[in-house]
Amino acid sequence: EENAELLPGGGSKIIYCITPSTSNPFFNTEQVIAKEKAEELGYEVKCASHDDDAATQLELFEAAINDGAAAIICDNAGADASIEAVQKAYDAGIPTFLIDREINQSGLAVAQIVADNAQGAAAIAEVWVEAMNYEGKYAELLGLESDTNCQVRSDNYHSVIDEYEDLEMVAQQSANWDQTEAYEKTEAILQSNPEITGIICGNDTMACGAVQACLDAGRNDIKIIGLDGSDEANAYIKSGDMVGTALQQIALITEMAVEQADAYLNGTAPEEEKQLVPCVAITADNTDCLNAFVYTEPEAK
Amino acid sequence: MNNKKSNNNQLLMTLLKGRTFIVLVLLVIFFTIVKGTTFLSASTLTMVAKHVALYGILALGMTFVIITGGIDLSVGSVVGLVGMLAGGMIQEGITLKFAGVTLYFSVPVIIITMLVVGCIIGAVNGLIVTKLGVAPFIATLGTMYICRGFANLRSNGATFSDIKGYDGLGNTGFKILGSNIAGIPTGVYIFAVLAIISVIILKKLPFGWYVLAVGGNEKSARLSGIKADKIKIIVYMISGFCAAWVGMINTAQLSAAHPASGDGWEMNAIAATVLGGTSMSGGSGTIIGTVVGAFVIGVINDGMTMCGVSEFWQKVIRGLVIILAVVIDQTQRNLQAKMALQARNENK
Amino acid sequence: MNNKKSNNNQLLMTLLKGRTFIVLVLLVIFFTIVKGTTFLSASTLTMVAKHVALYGILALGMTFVIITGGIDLSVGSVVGLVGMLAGGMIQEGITLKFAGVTLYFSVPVIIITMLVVGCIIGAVNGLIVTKLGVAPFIATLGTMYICRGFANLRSNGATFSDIKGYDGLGNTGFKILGSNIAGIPTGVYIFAVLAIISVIILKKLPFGWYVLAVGGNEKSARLSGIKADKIKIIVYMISGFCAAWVGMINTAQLSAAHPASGDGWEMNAIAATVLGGTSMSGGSGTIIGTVVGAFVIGVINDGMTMCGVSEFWQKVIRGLVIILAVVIDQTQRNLQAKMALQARNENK
Amino acid sequence: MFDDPNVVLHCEKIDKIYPGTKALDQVSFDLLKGKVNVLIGENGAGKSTLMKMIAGIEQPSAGKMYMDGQEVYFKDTNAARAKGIGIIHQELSLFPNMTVYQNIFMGHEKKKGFFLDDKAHSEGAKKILQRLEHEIPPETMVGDLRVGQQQMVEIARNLNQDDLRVLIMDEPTSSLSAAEVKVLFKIMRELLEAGISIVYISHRLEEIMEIGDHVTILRDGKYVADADVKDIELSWIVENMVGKNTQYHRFERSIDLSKQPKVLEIKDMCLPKKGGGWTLDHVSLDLKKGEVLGVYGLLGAGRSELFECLMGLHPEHTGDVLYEGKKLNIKDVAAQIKNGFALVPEDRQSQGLIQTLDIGKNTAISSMKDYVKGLFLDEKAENAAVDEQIKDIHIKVADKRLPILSLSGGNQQKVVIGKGLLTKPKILLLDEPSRGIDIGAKTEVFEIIHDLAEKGLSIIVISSELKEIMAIADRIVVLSNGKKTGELTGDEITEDTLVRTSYAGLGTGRNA
Ligand SMILES: Nc1ncnc2c1ncn2[C@@H]1O[C@H](COP(=O)(O)OP(=O)(O)OP(=O)(O)O)[C@@H](O)[C@H]1O
Ligand SMILES: Nc1ncnc2c1ncn2[C@@H]1O[C@H](COP(=O)(O)OP(=O)(O)OP(=O)(O)O)[C@@H](O)[C@H]1O
Ligand SMILES: O[C@@H]1[C@H](O)[C@H](O)CO[C@H]1O
Ligand SMILES: [Mg+2]
Ligand SMILES: [Mg+2]
Repeated sequence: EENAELLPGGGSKIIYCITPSTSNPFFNTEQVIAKEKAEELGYEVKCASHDDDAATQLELFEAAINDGAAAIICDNAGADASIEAVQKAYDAGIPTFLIDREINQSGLAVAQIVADNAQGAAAIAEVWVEAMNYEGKYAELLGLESDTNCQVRSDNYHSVIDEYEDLEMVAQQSANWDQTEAYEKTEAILQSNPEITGIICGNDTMACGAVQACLDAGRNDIKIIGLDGSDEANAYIKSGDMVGTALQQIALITEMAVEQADAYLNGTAPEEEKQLVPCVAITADNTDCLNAFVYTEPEAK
Repeated sequence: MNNKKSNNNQLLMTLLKGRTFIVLVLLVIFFTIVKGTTFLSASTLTMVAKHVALYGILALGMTFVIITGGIDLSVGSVVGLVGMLAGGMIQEGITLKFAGVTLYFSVPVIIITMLVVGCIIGAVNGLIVTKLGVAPFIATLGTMYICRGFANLRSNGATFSDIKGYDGLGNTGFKILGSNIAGIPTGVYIFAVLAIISVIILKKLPFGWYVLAVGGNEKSARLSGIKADKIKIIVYMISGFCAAWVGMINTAQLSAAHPASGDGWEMNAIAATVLGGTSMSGGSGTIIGTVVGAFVIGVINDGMTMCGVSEFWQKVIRGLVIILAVVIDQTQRNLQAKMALQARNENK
Repeated sequence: MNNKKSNNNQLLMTLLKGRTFIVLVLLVIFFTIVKGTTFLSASTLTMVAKHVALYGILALGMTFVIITGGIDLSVGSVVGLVGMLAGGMIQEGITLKFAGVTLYFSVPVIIITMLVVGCIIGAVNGLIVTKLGVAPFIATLGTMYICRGFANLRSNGATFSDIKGYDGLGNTGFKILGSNIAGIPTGVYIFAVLAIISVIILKKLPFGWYVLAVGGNEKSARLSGIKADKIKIIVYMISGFCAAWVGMINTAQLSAAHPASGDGWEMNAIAATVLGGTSMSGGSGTIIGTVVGAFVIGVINDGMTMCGVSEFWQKVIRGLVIILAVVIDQTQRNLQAKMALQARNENK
Repeated sequence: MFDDPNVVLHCEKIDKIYPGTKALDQVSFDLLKGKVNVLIGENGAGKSTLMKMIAGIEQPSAGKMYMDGQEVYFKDTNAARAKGIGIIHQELSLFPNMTVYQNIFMGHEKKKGFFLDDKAHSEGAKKILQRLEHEIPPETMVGDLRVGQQQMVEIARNLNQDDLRVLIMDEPTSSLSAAEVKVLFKIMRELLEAGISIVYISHRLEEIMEIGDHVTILRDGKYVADADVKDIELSWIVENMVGKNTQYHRFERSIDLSKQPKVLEIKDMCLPKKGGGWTLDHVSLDLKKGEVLGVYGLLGAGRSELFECLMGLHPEHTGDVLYEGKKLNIKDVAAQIKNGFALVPEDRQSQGLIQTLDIGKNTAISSMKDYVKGLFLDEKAENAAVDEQIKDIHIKVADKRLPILSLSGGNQQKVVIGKGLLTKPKILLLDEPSRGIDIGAKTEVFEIIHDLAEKGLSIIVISSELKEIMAIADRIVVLSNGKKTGELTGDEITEDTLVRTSYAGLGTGRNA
């Protein structure tokens, strides 16, 4: 009887994996892992990118529905703007498994497996606050402001940092998740606010840009954090140019999504729709455990 | 006279006039072979039409602008801005602080307001181009930035979600723009109606011929009594009007308004227009051509996705198709001109 | 003759010739007032120059292209592609599968290879425009997609990070393109050298005349024995060459190559060029103007960031400044023409 | 073979086939050394095409060319130029965006090392212009020059070639004033003395008799006849050109103009020149119903501007315009068309035609509003009006849906006139209606003008050609330097008075 409530899928054995542009290694990992894992389980996989355009995403969902997709795994283009697409799939009887980013609606997706951005941001902020020695002026680089993660991360950074009166934010700029933009904005901020000793960044791509700008300015005293857990950021942490990042275990998340999709199509729904996968704070202490968004516990090594 | 040969020529001429249409047919055949008949199913074609409608509508307005020798880079941003304004009007209404009231509007009023907004932005583009003498590329690049800025400022970057209005406020029903009527997406109807109106405007009203004349030779057009500035301002208004429709349809389809919506869509619209045979240097172009051009882009996009072509290869292929389709169009056009000339001499 | 009046006129003429320069000076004064003298400090100016260098170099090539009446939308993608190719050559070398060897190249070889790549892409653009007769906007829109696709395909979307080569492989030193020499960023030197070369090409070599001639009246140019197609192909090659430099400088500055790098930079380059007084319809333009135009954009960007203006207002202001600066340029140009005429009549 | 010392270049049975047209059909032609070789024929006879072969702009489909006893083949203009052949094109081929000296030296720049030597350019340009008696500052932008001055620059470009052997001049005088033509002829004689051979193409027959040595006539792409100028008369040329003798005759009027009411009065029309002075300086004139008023003057006299003011193109003009005694408020072209004015502008290609539209639409575009039924264009009404117009003024078209450029120059001009007439004007303004069309077409255009006037249309015609204006106009107003310097009727109209009054407005600075 329970099975009767399950969505049947579109009839084929195709899994669609729809993500933002894979020119970000983070999303590339999603597609690579999804493909590997699902092919292993006997599915055909089609990957597509919505480039953070909700309209394109809707089009891709519709293409998947038309193609009779068995399931859709999606890193979506906006918590609100994506609801309609997931609804469409739901109406067509195709289960959607959301990864990385959630949507502001429950009951549509079979699973929303997301990295706990709030927890991750707070965790790495703790590390940063300590590295700052609880005082000093700092700047913040925001991501694309129309992206939900941007706000969540910023809010949680501040939930920790704002506890300390001696930490003062003197500049806040958006660098749209982009490395060159982060590099140039950091340079400009260093000009107008040379007194800063820390920069908090909404993701690792921007953090890498900020690190490089500080290095070029000879400012290796500046404490920088990011969020993602990319190998590039990891390298900077290793070399001591970055304080840390929060790893979103995207490889794990994607694997979970594929496995749950397979199980679902075979009749078993996941227990919970919302599944938070904790972020791991990466610091100089555990850089060796990180590779390609996969975290291997130190004792397991 | 050799009657058979002349008949053959006629057939060839008719085929040649179909130019881009041939490309479209070839693409459909190709994807049908690769994907099997699913690609030719009614549901797939409806889907393609729905997707095409968005930049197709933009391309309709763009066709008018490009025929006059202009270009409108702002349409993508207008899509975003209109979406945010419409979303805001439904979700939040308009608050008159001094009176302490918030007004909620019915959907028809909202639609009309948005169309007016589109026209106003178009008029601003047109005025900058004609009265200030700024090149269309730059003028509309400027308004592109400005509109995108305001789209974001409207909500400070946030998304208006779950746009459906409240029965009590009498502002429900916006969703109709993004759903189906008798199994066909509303956007497709709107596209069809706007396309038909555009054909009529371009071919059956003096205004259309004025547009073609201004693009063909502005000076001659002025001396023929055509108010070239007025014509230009109106074409940008048409373009803004079309973009406003797309902004609303898109918002209704997503049930959400996102300030980054429409980013870069102007390029799709321009590509569709040029694929349809409208010349970038102005003076010639047809609406039918633009519709076919929009379908070419739509079929490639959906076809490649359904074939599982990777994002990166899609980019490469899109670039190649744009260039190739224009080359084919041009070659056929030359051939056609040559044949027309020949025909004339034979008739002498 | 009234000598004093004539002197006054001269002064005014000189001022007017500075057109966009006045806008630049006003902007600097504005930001200095708002930000205090930090804005006028050597280090801030160096930084602005460094940022300006990137799209400034793109704008140099763009100036040649636009003077011939063309446009090059592909430069942003070339920046991305060249970055990826250079990054890949340093990190991974080039593997010859059949021979089972991997070749690592020294930095000068890499630089030259990248410049050749830029020129080849430019040549392809030029050939599509001249030999296939595709409008420049469409031709380069096509190659824009294609290059971006290949930039991503090079690493399948991944970033090449920590690009510094290995001493053992003899390929270190690339970083120099992104660091300082005697306190001044290398990019600024390259910008300066390329700008000077560009001035010489445009003003002191017959080729420069040919570029202006082709843009001014292509048919006459052909009749004068100028190989217009060749000239056009070369200007696109120059543009590709400039884009290749930017691709390398950007990669070196970031010590990383990202396939999405340079996305949308073509618009900055075009804006800088037009702000500098180059006419979108071809036939006129100066390198000095373009350099000033690039600085206008740079000063706005950095100035607004340093003043903490929000991203969204930055967009709005950027749009306004682009339009206003072009309007001011145009007004002054008209005034200047009027005065020239007056002077001529007085001399009669 | 073909090494006649008196012949610089010999063309042997040249064919040129354009898609569907045979522009040249087995044409043989001797270019005589040190002579002015005149080439003459109706529009489309193939004159320019033959010259394009010689100058290497295009290549013959068949046939050969010889120089100095050797066969030559010019694959481009550079190849022809290397053999000392220069050409002044029928259409100005200048760079408006560049300076006078850049234009003059384009294609054969002087260099110092790798770099351009602008000082040499500037000095060289000055010298050549001095020789042409046009001392235009070499740094001036060509776009800022008057058409006549531009024509001089075009000529100067060719004089600049050191090893010049043959100079082809394809209608160089079509926009020159009488005085400027004189200077040109002087230069041509100097060139002849220097051993340079000239090919001269013009539709102005008087000029040919004055400057030509040897005439070759083409018709329909074929050679017709050739002769030394001293052996022939004008009538011989005309006969051979068109097959019949058509001299202009003075048109006889059937209406008594003295009894006709005034329809148009212009009072004290002034138009300030950009940067001081007047383009139109208190010009007053009037026009009667059914009258053909000629406006004669030198290049730059302000004639076109007079028309432009009447059409509302210069809102800054002052003075009153009265139509049937009522003062007009001149707003813009559309309003003036409504007020009953129609203009046939002087430059057919850039001001008259819309090249991307077909013949029918070009004819109908100004009067489009008249064919609207309800909201929509009534194509039947439009077609009927266009067809009638085509018939009325005898436009030779196979199908009105063909591109406008498929018509010959004369027929294109008729389309522009037809467009004006379809607006049902009360006053027709014709600016150089015969410019660049052949003698047959000209006669037809004049007949049209005459017929229209007979039907009661009031017409003002600008023309620079004395014979024409004298034949067609009932009365002639002369403008000189923006001022009205004469108004002649009946027997007062003589070539002598016209020329004298046309210089009357110039200061002492310029010699007449
Ligand atoms: N590029 C072309 N393509 C097709 N037909 C052409 C082309 N150029 C010229 N013709 C045709 O060739 C014929 C000869 O033209 P040409 O220009 O030589 O005449 P012309 O004697 O110089 O006339 P005009 O006195 O008007 O200058 C005309 O019928 C013309 O339409
Ligand atoms: N756009 C302009 N700017 C400045 N001066 C101009 C402009 N157009 C015309 N003029 C000047 O106005 C005067 C009158 O020119 P106009 O064209 O009316 O002469 P015209 O008698 O019609 O001669 P034609 O038609 O034979 O060339 C000339 O001195 C000319 O240089
Ligand atoms: O989580 C992802 C990554 O952080 C990426 O870098 C930007 O988009 C966010 O949503
Ligand atoms: Mg000719
Ligand atoms: Mg005139």
